[in-house]
Amino acid sequence: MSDFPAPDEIRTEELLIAIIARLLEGCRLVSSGASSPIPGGGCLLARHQSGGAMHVNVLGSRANNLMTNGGVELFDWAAQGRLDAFFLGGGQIDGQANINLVGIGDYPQAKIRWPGSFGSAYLYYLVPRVILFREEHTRRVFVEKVDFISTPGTSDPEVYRTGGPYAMVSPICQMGFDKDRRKFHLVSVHPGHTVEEVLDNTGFDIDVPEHVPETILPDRATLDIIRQQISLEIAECYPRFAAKVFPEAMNAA
Amino acid sequence: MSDFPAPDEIRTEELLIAIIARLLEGCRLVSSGASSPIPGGGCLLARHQSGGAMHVNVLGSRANNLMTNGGVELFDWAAQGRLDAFFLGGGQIDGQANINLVGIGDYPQAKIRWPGSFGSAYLYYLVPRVILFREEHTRRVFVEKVDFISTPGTSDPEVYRTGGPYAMVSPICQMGFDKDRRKFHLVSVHPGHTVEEVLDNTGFDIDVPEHVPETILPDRATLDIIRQQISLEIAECYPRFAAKVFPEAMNAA
Amino acid sequence: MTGIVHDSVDSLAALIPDGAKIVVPADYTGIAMELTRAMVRRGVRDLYLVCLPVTGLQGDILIGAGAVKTIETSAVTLGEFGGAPRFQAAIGDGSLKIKDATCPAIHAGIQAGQKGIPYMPLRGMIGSDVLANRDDWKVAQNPFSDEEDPIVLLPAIRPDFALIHAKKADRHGNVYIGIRREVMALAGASRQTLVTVEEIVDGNLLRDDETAAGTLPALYVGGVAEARKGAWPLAFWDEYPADEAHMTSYVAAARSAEGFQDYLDQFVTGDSRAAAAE
Amino acid sequence: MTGIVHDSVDSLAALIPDGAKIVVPADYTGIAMELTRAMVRRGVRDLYLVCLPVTGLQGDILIGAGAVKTIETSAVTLGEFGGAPRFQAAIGDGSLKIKDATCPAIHAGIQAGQKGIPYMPLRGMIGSDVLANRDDWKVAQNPFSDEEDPIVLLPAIRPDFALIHAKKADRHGNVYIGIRREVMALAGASRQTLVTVEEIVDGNLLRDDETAAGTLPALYVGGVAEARKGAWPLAFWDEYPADEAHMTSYVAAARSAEGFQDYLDQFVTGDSRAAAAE
Repeated sequence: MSDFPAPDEIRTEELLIAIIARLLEGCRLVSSGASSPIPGGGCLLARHQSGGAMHVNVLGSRANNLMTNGGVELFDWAAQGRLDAFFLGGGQIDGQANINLVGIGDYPQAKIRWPGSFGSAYLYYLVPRVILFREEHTRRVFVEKVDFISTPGTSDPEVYRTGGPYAMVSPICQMGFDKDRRKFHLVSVHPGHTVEEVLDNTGFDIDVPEHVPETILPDRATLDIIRQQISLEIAECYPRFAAKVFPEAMNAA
Repeated sequence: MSDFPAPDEIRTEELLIAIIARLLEGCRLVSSGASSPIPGGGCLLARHQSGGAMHVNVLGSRANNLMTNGGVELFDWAAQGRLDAFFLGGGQIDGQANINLVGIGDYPQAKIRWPGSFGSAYLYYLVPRVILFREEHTRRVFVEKVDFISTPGTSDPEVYRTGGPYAMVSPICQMGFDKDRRKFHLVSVHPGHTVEEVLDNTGFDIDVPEHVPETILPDRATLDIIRQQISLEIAECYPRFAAKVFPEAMNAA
Repeated sequence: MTGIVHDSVDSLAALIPDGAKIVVPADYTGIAMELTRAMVRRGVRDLYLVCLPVTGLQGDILIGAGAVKTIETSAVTLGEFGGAPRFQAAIGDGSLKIKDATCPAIHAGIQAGQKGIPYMPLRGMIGSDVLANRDDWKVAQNPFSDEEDPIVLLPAIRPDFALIHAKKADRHGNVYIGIRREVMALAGASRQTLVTVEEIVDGNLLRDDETAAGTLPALYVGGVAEARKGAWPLAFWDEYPADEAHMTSYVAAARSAEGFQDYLDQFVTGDSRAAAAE
Repeated sequence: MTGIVHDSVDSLAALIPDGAKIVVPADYTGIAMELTRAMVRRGVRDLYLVCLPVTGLQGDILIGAGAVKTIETSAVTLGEFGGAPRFQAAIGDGSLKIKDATCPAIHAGIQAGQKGIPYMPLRGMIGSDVLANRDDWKVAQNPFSDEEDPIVLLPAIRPDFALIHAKKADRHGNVYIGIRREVMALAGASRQTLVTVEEIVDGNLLRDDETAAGTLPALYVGGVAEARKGAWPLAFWDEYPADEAHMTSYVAAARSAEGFQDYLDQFVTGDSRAAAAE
């Protein structure tokens, strides 16, 4: 029997890392993107749990870099069908899983301009498990309809598309996406949060099953791995994040 | 005044190297192909004469390799418009400068099968100065019409073509090619050879001017450079060739 | 030997005429920041700026200085230091024409330039507003499919100049780029590559087995100049980290046009730069 | 740790089923000759053999042994040792289907495979009999030109296996390829890459700065086996030269089907190989 910690013993970042690792189970090659300590941590934990069978690329890492053919190689992996999972966020994400990384207001003279679409308008089509990840779960982010479609959540049948939204993970819940119905559904709510809170903070309609389970916490062994080992691996790329979330491990190292 | 050696002091290979170097004058980037000691020597001499301004790639050389992006880079140079000159031979070359590197008889079950077209069906279109070079000047090589067009000497106006035949060099003469008339013309005959010999050994019709000059020999200073310096550079890739043509230099080295 | 090594970064910047199409890489590749400042000093205008595939401080400074007419990029961001203030301002007031792209599309356009082909097909993008706003991109049927199979066609990008910062170059103009393979594509696609380096070294990088594989041959290079800490205040490879204090102060200053002008006066046209970089 | 390192080259050869589409590089890249002999020993049949962009002894032995149904190549030649005798014989008697190509067309097809795009346009070829005999290639108008501008479209090549010989690999399956950058394209285009190496080494090639840039990551690799002098009798990088005496005797033997069979009996299925390679 696994030994589970109490919910208040677990930091949100640790929980999110554990959820993401679970979503990556069975993948052969995964990569995190730029400025993504939690997805990166999820990848590293998933590799650990795979016994080293999983290939993990952490963008920006020296120790966990698998790209030796320049910045284009990640995209080539995706089109080759080699990249099983990737992560996308978005200034806005809407109920059809469309993502907006460009801005609010009329294009191009946006009222608020964000950096831009990065690789989203490509990877979302070609990576089977795209995990949508945001650390902010509000109606500002999860909108009815995005102002600009950096990349669409679904495509018409004639469009070549082997990838798409696989799950959505936020600090309060985990969702799934049904591409035929073009709609999200609630999978689980994290301990300490409620279905009502999810609905209050989500600007689009989602399917809610009669019984919504609580998100399964990582067991104590997993938590120890995250704190003692994954923390150090994350720190290589994300020292500020690691210092904030894993002060004990960082002080010990 | 330059000091010129007597014709019988010059080996044919040395003459051909000097002729080729002359044809490369003004180029910024040139490359020789596989198994091409004389074109390679011509490139190296041309670089020397350019005072080092010319970039020279000798295929198969370590000391004179400019390719750091794999075997495709030579072809990319050509399409980028960077490669000013290259060399092509052929089992058959015809009067319209078509080249056959594939075989004699019906395709694909040729009576005689040669290796294949290599990069000819591409470089001939994209390299402004393609120098046709054969060490055998016979009616077997220079035919009325090739059995298989590995690459055509000319193209219709709608075909993208920035390159093509610039000169033909053999052990007995040098020719030019008029792409509008689609026909070779005799430029000069090497010392010891005659116009009649050229015509007897060429299986297609060529334009012969009233006065055909004798090929200008390299002067003594150039010959010394070929023998004392270019010989050693050639020897890196082509030791057998260098030992045969430059025994003095090889023994001294 | 061929005049490829310039005495100063300003002399390198003088090669770039107004209206040039230039391409710059992402920060991890090595950014020619001192060359960028020299371009602002010389007052270059009307640039068409292509980013492979994104830009940061380099693009923001060029935009803020009024040097850029059009930008083609997948993102402009200062990363952990936040949004790019002059970029955001120029988008807001409509003074900058933007061609939003997605990273692999810019890679494909540059690779098409490198291969000397007029265009390259690429998956993805269909149904996005990125594609909807690019009238220079096309969608066509895949001619190798019997079924309906639309695919995006991206025209080749062939810049006049690629600008990079690298670790070292020799006097022949060969440049050590190490593992940064995207430089080969940038250089192949561009008419010429202008390079600043931490150090000009003796010898020939192409003839040394240890450096040859990671070397951009001089045949692509239009000019090289030494610029120690030439990527400052950005990080450069494993050589030096970003100047975090400077980046933070930049973000604060660049929030307003006036603050940005003060920044230029101090660190670009003024003489505080050398001291700050130490 | 993942069973990627095989105990024998024959175990690696057993991964390749009859009818597989395989791609092999040109001699300068590093030829897996011992793996080729193991494939002949196992009696592989009906291969579709793609050569990037040409082949030599490797192709000639596979063809002579009856392992190849179709070859796609820009040339088959033994270089300074002359024509490839079994290739020439198989062309002459019609037992080998050939798809003649030109070097950059195979590079482009493989690069299209690497980029996961269905095809790539390429200049040249129009008006050649190479193109005229390729019904799998197309010619289409350049959609970015207002004038008549036909261009060749080459379908992506996506082999089941790429076969290479390299200097070393680590136990994770990372392979050191040094300056042989075309291996990245081969590996990217192929479902998996099978590799023989002079030496299996400890450590992780990707984590060592000196080797990382020249390393093919294990994610592309389907299996590795140690094969000292694995390219014999061909030259391998700067490691060893071609065995000229052996090559000369091969050419003499392979002139006839019987002579070739004797050669196989002696050097491929027999046990003279190990001794000869020393």
